[in-house]
This record gives sequence, structure tokens and C-alpha cells, in this order.
Amino acid sequence: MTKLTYFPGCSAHGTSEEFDHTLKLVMKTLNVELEEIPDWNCCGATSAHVMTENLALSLPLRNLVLAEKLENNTMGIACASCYSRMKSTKKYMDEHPDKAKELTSSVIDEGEYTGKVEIKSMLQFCYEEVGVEKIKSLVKKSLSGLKVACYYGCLLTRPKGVTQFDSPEYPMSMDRIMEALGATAVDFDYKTECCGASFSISRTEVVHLLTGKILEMAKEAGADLIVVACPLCQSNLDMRQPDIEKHLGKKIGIPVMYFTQLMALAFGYPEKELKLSKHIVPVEEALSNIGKVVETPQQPTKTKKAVPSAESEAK
Amino acid sequence: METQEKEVKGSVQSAENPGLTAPADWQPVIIGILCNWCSYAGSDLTGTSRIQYPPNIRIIRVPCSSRVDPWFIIKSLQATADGVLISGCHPGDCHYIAGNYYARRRFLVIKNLLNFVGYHENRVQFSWVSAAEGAKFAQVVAKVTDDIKKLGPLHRYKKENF
Amino acid sequence: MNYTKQIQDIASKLFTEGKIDIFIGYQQNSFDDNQVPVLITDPAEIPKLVFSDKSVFNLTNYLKFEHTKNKRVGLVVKGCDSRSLNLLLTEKQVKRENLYVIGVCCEGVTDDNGAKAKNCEVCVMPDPVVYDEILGNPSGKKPYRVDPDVAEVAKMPLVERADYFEEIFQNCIRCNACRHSCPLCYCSKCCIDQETSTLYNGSNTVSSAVHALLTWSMHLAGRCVDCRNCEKACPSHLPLHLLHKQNEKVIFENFQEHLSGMIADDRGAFYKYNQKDPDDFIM
Amino acid sequence: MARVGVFVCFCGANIADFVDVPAVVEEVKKIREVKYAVYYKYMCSDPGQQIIKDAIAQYRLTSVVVAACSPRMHEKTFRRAVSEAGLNPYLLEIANIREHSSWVHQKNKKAATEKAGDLIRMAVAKSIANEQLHEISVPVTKRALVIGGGIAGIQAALDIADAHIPVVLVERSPSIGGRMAQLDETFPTLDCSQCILTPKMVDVASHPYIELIPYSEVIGLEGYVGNYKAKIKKKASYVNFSLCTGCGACTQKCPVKVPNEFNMGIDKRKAIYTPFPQAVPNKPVIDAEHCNMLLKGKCGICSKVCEKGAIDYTMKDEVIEREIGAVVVATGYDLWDPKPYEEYGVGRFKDVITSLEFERMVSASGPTGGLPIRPSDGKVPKTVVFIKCIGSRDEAKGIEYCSKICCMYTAKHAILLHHKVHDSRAYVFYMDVRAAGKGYEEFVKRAQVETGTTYLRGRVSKIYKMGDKLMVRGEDAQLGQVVEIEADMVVLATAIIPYKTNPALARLLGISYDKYGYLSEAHPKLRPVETAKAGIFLAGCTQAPKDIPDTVAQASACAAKVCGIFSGDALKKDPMISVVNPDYCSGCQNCVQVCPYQAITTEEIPITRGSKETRTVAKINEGVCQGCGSCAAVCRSMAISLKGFTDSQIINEIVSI
Repeated sequence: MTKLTYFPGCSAHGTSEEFDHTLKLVMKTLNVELEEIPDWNCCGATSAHVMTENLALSLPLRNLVLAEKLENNTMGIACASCYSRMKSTKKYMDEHPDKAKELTSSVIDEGEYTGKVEIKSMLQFCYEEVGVEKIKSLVKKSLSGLKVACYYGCLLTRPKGVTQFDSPEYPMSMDRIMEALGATAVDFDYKTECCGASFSISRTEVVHLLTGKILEMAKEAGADLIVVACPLCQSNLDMRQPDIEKHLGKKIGIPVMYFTQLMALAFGYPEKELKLSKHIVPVEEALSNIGKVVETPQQPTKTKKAVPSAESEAK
Repeated sequence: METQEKEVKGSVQSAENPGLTAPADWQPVIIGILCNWCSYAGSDLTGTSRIQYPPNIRIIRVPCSSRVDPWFIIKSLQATADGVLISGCHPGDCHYIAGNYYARRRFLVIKNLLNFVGYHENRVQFSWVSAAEGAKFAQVVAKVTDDIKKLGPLHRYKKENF
Repeated sequence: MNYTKQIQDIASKLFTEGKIDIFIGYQQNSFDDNQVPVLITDPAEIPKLVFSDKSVFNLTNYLKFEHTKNKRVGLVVKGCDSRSLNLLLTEKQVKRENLYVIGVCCEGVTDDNGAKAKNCEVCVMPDPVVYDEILGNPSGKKPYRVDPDVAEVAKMPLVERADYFEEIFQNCIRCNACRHSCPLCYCSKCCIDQETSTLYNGSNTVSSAVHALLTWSMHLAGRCVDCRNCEKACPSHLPLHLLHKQNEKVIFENFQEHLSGMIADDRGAFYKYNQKDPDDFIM
Repeated sequence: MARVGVFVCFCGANIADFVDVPAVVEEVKKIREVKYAVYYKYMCSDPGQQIIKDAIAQYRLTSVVVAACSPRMHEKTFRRAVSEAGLNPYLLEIANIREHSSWVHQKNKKAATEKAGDLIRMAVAKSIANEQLHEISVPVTKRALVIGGGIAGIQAALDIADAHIPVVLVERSPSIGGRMAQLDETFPTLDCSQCILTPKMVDVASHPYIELIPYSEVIGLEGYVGNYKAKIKKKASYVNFSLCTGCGACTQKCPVKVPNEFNMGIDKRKAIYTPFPQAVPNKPVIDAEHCNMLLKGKCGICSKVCEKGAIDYTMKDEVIEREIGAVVVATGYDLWDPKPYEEYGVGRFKDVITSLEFERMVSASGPTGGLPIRPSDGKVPKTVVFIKCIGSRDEAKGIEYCSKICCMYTAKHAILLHHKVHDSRAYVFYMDVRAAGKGYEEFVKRAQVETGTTYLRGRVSKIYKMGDKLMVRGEDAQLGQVVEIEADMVVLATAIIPYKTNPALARLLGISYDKYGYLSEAHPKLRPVETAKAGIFLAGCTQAPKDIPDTVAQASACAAKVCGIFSGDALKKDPMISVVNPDYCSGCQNCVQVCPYQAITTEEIPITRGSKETRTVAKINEGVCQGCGSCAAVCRSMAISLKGFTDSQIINEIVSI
């Protein structure tokens, strides 16, 4: 059994409880023991860095220092926002060891920072450390017939210099995992578009506009549901959907699930373990597509049109 | 009369030999080795622009700062010079593509070595002066002359003394 | 660190197989427990060969002399010696195919008093970097450290430092043993012997000694491998390494951590450049 | 014993007002070697020069020092005067007492006088060590090598050949023509590219002074200006050009289809092919990577249909040598691969194409018969979005520089689109419109006004698909608004980049290249066609992005330079270059390393006279050395000295003060 340092982030114990829960189920099947950082604290998220630089650096740094005490090489982070904060902080500290020394000696009283722990998002961990092949081999119930749009959001692959993971504009790691589970990942142009999360509270109409577009495009791409790897994405896409529908004046009704929920399902866990009751947009109908034969061509945009046959035309 | 008064007023100590002094109106000898294409042309421009600078420098023309063997500097200090100024083209502007990049490495090492064995660090100075920087050349010479006047006469390892 | 047996075996094998004409190694001194270099052309002399922590000299120095030029030579090198060999190869002074190199993973040699030699304290590469056969277990590259003697001298105030060096230079008797013992001083006509140089000006003064030594150390800057053959050879026991280690420090700190002879085909620090080299000391 | 004459100039009042010239002359007379010293009002005048000439004869002077203005001013004048008096011109030294003394110490006559004396003393000391030097004469092989048969190479070759100088033109592809042959019409006049290029290509093929070697590459260059030897690899074409009539039967019957690189892969060509109908030479070659006969030994159809028996499957690569005197490098440019623009769906959306693909489509002889079509469904696009600066001026994804021609060709494309599809609508997203050139701004105006192309200042942030449309979302920075355009096709104006092979070519030729891979000119302003290596010149985009008029101008400039080299039977060179004393050289070759011109090679000399054993020593190539002295400074054994600036001369100056 391999061990993985686990940083759940605040939402895992609240709004994204189903993520946390299914993640643990998945990790059990993958034979990975999650070791939660004792006494972890808030990563500072979007609020800290508008206040002071030292605060924005110190909050994640304390977690990094604590993580080093667990003696695992890698730390997995559930929330994309936490992941971004921690990884940027790590990059900054590795490039500015003096700053690390200054903060660990003055603000944080938990020992020294060495930078030995690598940081990965849970998606990155599943894709890079576990691997698509292994995931494929563990599938008990194929998700064939299910068409999913993988939504990565803004922070999992960007900025490239910080994350060093997948393509910043058109990532495919989650799509590959979904394909390994048997599902069909649709070509989804909006997979890294902004959902407006920062305006979640202050200017909801912005969220309505941006998130609405993402949902519509997923629908347009022919997806049964949207798969995410970030609690904030999930809550914005799922929770706001009724409001957005009102705003757009039309029904969308596309459920939003965590990739771990689908992995757990494919790994043979019963549906009740997925905590489906937590969802605002019901998912049952979408999941009922599992097992159905996929008709090809399934989607006009996906079809392979005949080659322009330039020759014939030229002649 | 004035000069005599000045002589009485004070004297200059040698930076390396505090026991040795020179009269206050002592004039140092400075050897300047200039590359033909930038710094020598720049010093010509100083002349055509009639920009005035202290008269202590004696200029030697070489094609490129990369022609300057560190030994020339050592030799100058052994002879009459109290200070040395080497000047070449700015990095990237070398008439011979990259000569000054090679020269720069040798200059850094010889400068540090001379300081290490007991020459004041200001005895040997370097500058990049382009053919357009007549004013800069005057400033550089004024600064070097001023620095070396403060250091007093160079005594150590002079041929006639040792 | 005792490889006497192994080296004797290899040497006799090389002679038997007709691979070499000369073997350069160490032999016991007749009057104390120190060793001196030995050049063997007759296999019967092989039992003379020894190797221990008393094998201090850098034998690559003997590759520059007439009796080893263009001959097939077997020789023993320690880490630092192999670096100078690397430079000799890069500077085309010896042909690799003429050499059979026994590389020893050095554990440090001792000085006359039996203490660990001072250059071994700051050694960056105890393992041979070029060899045909390796003896011992490599321990890997060590981090670079500033020579403590250099650091101490650098701390002195200017005048004190000048006085310190003046005393050193005054004791130079201009015998040129330093040059003779340096493996990298192989010039067919040394600059200080040339009329044009006027470094000596035919005179035997402190002034000319200073300028000759400074020029010499500039010629070795970025090339010196700190074997300290020069210092061992100096009859006046001048701390010549101060000059070389000072240059080495400046070069290491400023020119991409250049260390001499570590890599094949890597010439001295003055024969390459980087556009980002320090420029702030120039007006 | 040296006998030096010193001639001090008043330079009117320029020197005399601030330096006590007669006192200086008296001072100088005390120097042991000085046999004669005199002052005169204007030394550079004819009577002044006569004084020097007379004194040389009268006092049997062995060297001359003129104390006057800067040597950069009148060194040549006085050298000539000295020479006319029968003395070697390099026995002259100048003491610069005007720029370095009288003009800069005008408030201190005493110090200026003293300094002038010192400067003369230094010059006298130096002149004592001066040696007789003679101009170097380098013989010249009057034949030029032009590398690359695009418009730059074609123009250079024709201009040189028209001066009755033989030219060897080497082209790596089967036909000359280069990028210009791929273009449809050219800005700003919209004249047909083929129409103006093809006659020139035919001229090249028929010119008595041009030897065209197609399908070949230069693989080696030895020697120096006037005396190069080039190694050229002729790639196996498997077609005997002397038998082939270019009838085309083989290309018609060949069963193998391969993406056509000339048409940017839009259509297919055969395994035996001529790149395009107007190719010069109009002979096919076999693409060995795809030919069934060469790969599997089965087929042989082309051989069967060839009536002349010109097909030869056993042909091998061949290396030939040519002796030449000068080289023009004109290897052209490549295009940046826009793959990093994932947000534009490059690689995913078939209807996002590059500008050269568009260019081939609108070309009348192109794969689509001159009509732009959507690669996805073959439909003619009505709304086309052009995006400029793809890769150019983009530090994050591409390169920092401006590719210079994209603004113009995008305007051209907008006009051509309108010409081909009358009811079309074009949008151009731009960062700036850079239209500096004769008739260029007017041309862009024409695109905007005549064809109604909408120019939007801003970057495109994303392209996504809605049905079969491409949704182009970008910013209109002038309105401060996000705009979305429903497009049928998107054309990316990709950057010009140097060929990846440029650095290897530069190393082979011994010239330098910049951080991008463009070959470097000797001086960005005053020597824009020369390289640092004498006798090698640059034309066209191999040096930097440029348009056709600039390329042709540069090519003709190269031709003028080449003709200049060949104007005499020998090249005259300044003798102030390095020389090796082999007795002192130990062959460490550190000088080889630092020489910026690869002027130093090695030679084997006997260890002692008559000995069979040899040793290696450095050797300076007189034709190549430019006299910087880098080698002399790094030579530890002082085996190298730089004539005119020898160690003795400089040390004499140092110790004379």
C-alpha cells in the first residue's frame, strides 16, 4: 500500500463532501492510503493574496511545512484552488529560499521548509502516478453509453509554469481517465473556460453568463453530464443551474459530477455510496444511459466529414 | 607661490605603503590601453568635442580589448604607472565579434588577483566606451585619475625599488 | 589506500602484452617513508612500484618530457592528476591512444608529517575522470569549497596583505622549479625565458619575481587542478597555491562554476565566454 | 641602431596654442634614437610631407614618428608619404597629440606639453620595434557559389553571371523557385508571382555562366576568401537528367500517392514527381522514402513507361567539389508551426489553416483551382477570419520579433478572398498594422475600403465550434468589447522562422548566427550583406524576415560585393595580422578556440630539421585573419604575435614613459 499525503481543503468537509467520500473509496481500490495532514489550515484561496503577500504565502507555506513531516514524497490536493495556491507558493519558495527562511522563522513556528514534497492535484495523481492502464484494469462496471464533458476549470492546468501538468488550453487527462472507465468523452471546447467563481458572491450575473455558456456548450457537445475535478467548479455549475436556467429562460438540466464519483461507480461501488442526494441537478437520468448502445454518429460536430477531396474538385 | 603653499599643506600617502608619501601636487602616471574601434575612437571624439579631462593618462592603441594580455597590466604597474585603465567596446559591439567577452573574463581574474596580492582595487580599472561616448570617456578618465590621486604613488614591486 | 599489488600486476601485464614502453609510478624513497616518482622501462623493475597515501606527486608532469613524448606510457593517476591529464589531452599534448591510465579513487594523500594533505581537504574530485582501469570505489564529486588559506589571507587588511605577499615574494629564488614541476607548464619556450617578455629583464629582483609569478598564475588560471606539485617542488616553501586558489575561486564563482579538467574537451575558463559573465566591475 | 625622425605638427593653432611645440621638439631631441626632430605648421600639407621625405633621405631614418592628429585621421596620408620616400610605410608611427592632448587639456599648457612629449616618446619607442610589413596579396578563384535557389539566390546568381563571372547555384529541392513559386499574387501590386518569377528561373537554366545543381546540398566549405573549396552532395534522384525529356509519363503512371509539400499537403503528389508544373529543371525525381521499387523492390512502373530509359534505381548520392572565390547564402525561411495555439483548435479544427495553405488555395495553379475551400467539408467559406501575429511578437508561445511581411500578405489575402468569393466577408484581428514600404499603406487601405474587410484591433482569445461554424472570440480593443464572429474558416498568419538547419549550415560555413537561428551580418547597419567571414554574403530571409523587394535588393547587393572581390586578380589585405613562431608554439590550440574567424588551423612540422617525427603547431591563414589579436593575448608561450601591435611594441610603449 502506497501512502499519499492528503490535503482535503475546507470544502471537502462541507460542500464537496461527496468528492471527499468517493475519493477515499477510489483510493482504497487503488491501494493508496491517504494520510491527512494533521492540523492543516486554510490555503488562503482567493482572499489572502488581495490582502498581503506575506499572508498569501504564509498560509500555504505552513501546510507545506507540516506536509514535510509526514515523510511521503507526494501530497495530493482535492481542491483546485488549494492546489493552485500551494503549488504557486512552493514554486515561489523554491525560487526564493531566503523568503522561506524568513517566513518559517518569523510567522510560522513549525520548523524549516526544504521543498522536498511534490504537489499534485488528485486528478494529476490519478493520471500520472496511477495511470490510465491501471485504472482500466480495475473497472468492474464499464460506463459505456455514458457521454461526458470533462470540465477542468481554470486552475488545474494553469498557469503552465506553475502546474507543469497537461496542456493549459486543451487538457486531455480527465478525458483519458473517463475513456478508461468506458465512458465516451465528448469534444468539449469549453473545458478550460472561466466559470466566474471569483464573482460567485459579489456579481452573480457574471457567473450566470459564464457558467451558462459552459453548460450550454456541454449540452451542445452532446454530453449526458459534466465531469469536474474541483469543488468550486462543481458548486458553480451544479448549484447555480436553476438560477442560470431562469436567467437564460430555458431548461438545461445537465448534472455535474466529480470524476471520483464516476471512478467509484466503475470500480463497483453501489450508487448509494456516491452520495447522489447532494446534487442539485438530479443525476439518475444521466446515469441510466450506462449500458446503452451508443449510436454513431452520435453528434453532428463530431462526425468525420468527407475529405474535401481537393483533387476531384481541382479536376 | 600658490603651489608652494599647497606643498606645505599636505602630502599623499601610498595606499599600499602608508609610510611613503608624496607631495600634495603629485601627479600620477596612468596608462590607458584602448581598443581601436570603440574606445580610441571615443577618445578622439572627446578631443574633437573639446571636452576637458585630467592630463595624467597616456594612451596606447590596440586593435581590440582582447589583444590585452594581463601581462601588459602587470608590466605597466612594474614600470612607471600608478594606475591602469583598459577600455573596449560595449559587450555585443565588438568589432571582432566577441573579443571583449574573452577579455572580460581575464580582466575580472587579474583585477582580483592583483588586489589579492596587495594592490588597491582601484589601481586597475576597466570601462566600455563606444565611439560615440566622448563625454563618457572624459568622465571615466576623470574618475580614474581622481581615484588614483587618492591612492598616492604606487611603490610596491616597482622595478627601481625592488 | 594501498594499491601496490594491483598496480604491479597491471604494469607487468601491460609489459607482457607489449602494450607500453614506459610505466610511470611511485617508488619508495631510500631515506625516509616518502615516495618519489619512478619511470620503468624494464619489467624487472616492477617490484619497485608502490602506491599508498604517500603517493603524492602528479605523475602527468612526466608526460611532457622528451623521453615519454610519443611513447606508449602506462601511468597512475589520482583524481586531481586525472584532471590535469584531461587538460593535456584537450590541449593535444598527449595522445590518448598512447596511454594506459590506471585511475585510483583517491582517499586523500598525506603530507611530510603524516597529516592529510591540505589540497585534499578542499578536493572537488577524488575519483579519476579519465582512465582505462579504475582502482577503488568512486565516492563522487564533492561540493566546491573556498580554500581556507585564501579566505584567511583575503580577510587581512590591504597593507597587511601586501606585506604578507612581499615577504613571500622576497623569498623566491627564481629557480623555476614550480614551472618545471607543473604538468600544465609544457610550453616549448616559456614566456619568462623570452627576450621580448622583459619580465626578468635579465635581473634577479623581487620585482621581476613578482611579475613572473603573477603572469605564471594567470597562465594557469582556469587550468590549475590544485595538485600542488609546484608547492612541493619549491625550495623556499612558498605558499604558491594561494595564487592559484584565488584565481580558481574567482573563476568558479563567476564563470558558471568552472572547474579545470573535469570534462573531456573542456578548455580553460579563458577560452570560452558567456554573455552573462559579470560586467559590473567595468565602468 | 635605430634612427628615428620626429615631425611635430602645429595643426595651425589647434596644437600650437595649447602645447609648446618648440619645447616639445627640444625635449624629444634628447631621446637617444631620435636623429632628427622638427616642427611645421601643417605636416599633412604637401610641403609638410616634403619635409618628411627629405629628412628620411638626408638623415637615413629607419623609422618616422609624426606627432599630429589622430592616426584614425591621417595615418594613411603619412604612410603614403613615407612610402614615397622609399621607407616601408609600416615604419611610421603617429603620436596623437591633438585629440589626446591639445584639445583636451586647453587650460593647462604645461601639462599638455609634458603629455605631448610623453606621447611622442611612446611613439618613438614603439617605432623602434616596428618591422617592415608588406600588403598581403591573396589569389582569387573567380567563381561564386550561391546556396539556395529561391528568389534571393536566383537574383544573386543572375546578377553575378551577367558580369561574366561563373556561378554555381545549389538548390536542395528538385526545382529552383523557392517560397515565391508557392505564392499566388504579390503585394502591393497584385502581380502574379509565377508570371514574374518563371522567366527568371528559365534565365538561370539557360545562362551560360550559371551551373545549376538542383536536389543537392552544400556539405563542406574549406579555405578562405578567394580560395574556397565547396563540397556539394548531389542527392540520388534516380532519374538520369541527361536522358529525361520531362515528358511526365512516369509521374502520371506512378501508383504511390504522397501528401504534396509544395501545396502544403492539401493534395497528393506521386512518388516520382516534379514539384510543380513550371519547375526548373523540369525533370522528375523519385522520393526514395515512398517509392515502392526502392522500398520493397516491387513496382518499376516508371521505368517501364519511360521511353528514354532514364530511370535508374541504382543511383547513389554523389559528392562533387567546386573551387570558388565567394559565397552567397540564400537559404530562405520556414514557417512557424502554430501547434501551441491550442485555444485556436490548431490540429483539432480542420478549418483553421495557415496563411500559406490559404495562399496555395487561392493560387490559380493550386490544388483547389484557385478557390478557397473548407478542408472539413469542401464548401466555399463566406466568412473568413484572419488572425495576425501567430507566433510573431509572442514571447510566451512563439518568437519575440515581428515577421515583417504578415501585415501585408494578410491584406493581400483579404483582397484575394474578395476576388475569389465575391459575397465573402473578411475580418482581420491585428495587433498593429505595419505597412512601411512603397505603396504598402495604400494597399492596406485598399483592403479595408475596396473589399470592406473589417480590421479589429485585438487578440483572439478562443475559437470553438458551434455546429459547423467556428466561433471566433476576441477583443475589439478600440471598442473595449468582446466580439464573437461566426466564421467558416480561420487563417493564421504564422511567423517566419529560420530553417532548423541554419545553425548547422553556419557552423559548416564558419559564420555566426543569432539566438533564433538567423545568420548574422557583419554589422547591422553598415555591413548588412557581409558576414564576419570575408567572402561570404547573405541574401534574403536567411538573415532576417523580409519581403520580396528587400530580398531582391539584398541579393543584388551581394552580387555587387562578389563582383568587387573578383574585380582584380588578387585581393589586397592589411598586413597587420597575426603570425606564429613555430619554434615557440607547443600546439595547445587554445588560439584556435578563441579566433572569431576560424583563421587558425594546425599544421604538422618536423620536430627537428629533417626529422621524420612531427609535431602540431598553429598556422594562421593570412587570407582570413582580421588582426584582432585575441590569439596573441591567449598564447602563453608568446608564439603568436600580432604584426603592428607586437608584444615588443606595446611593452616598449609602456616602459618608455
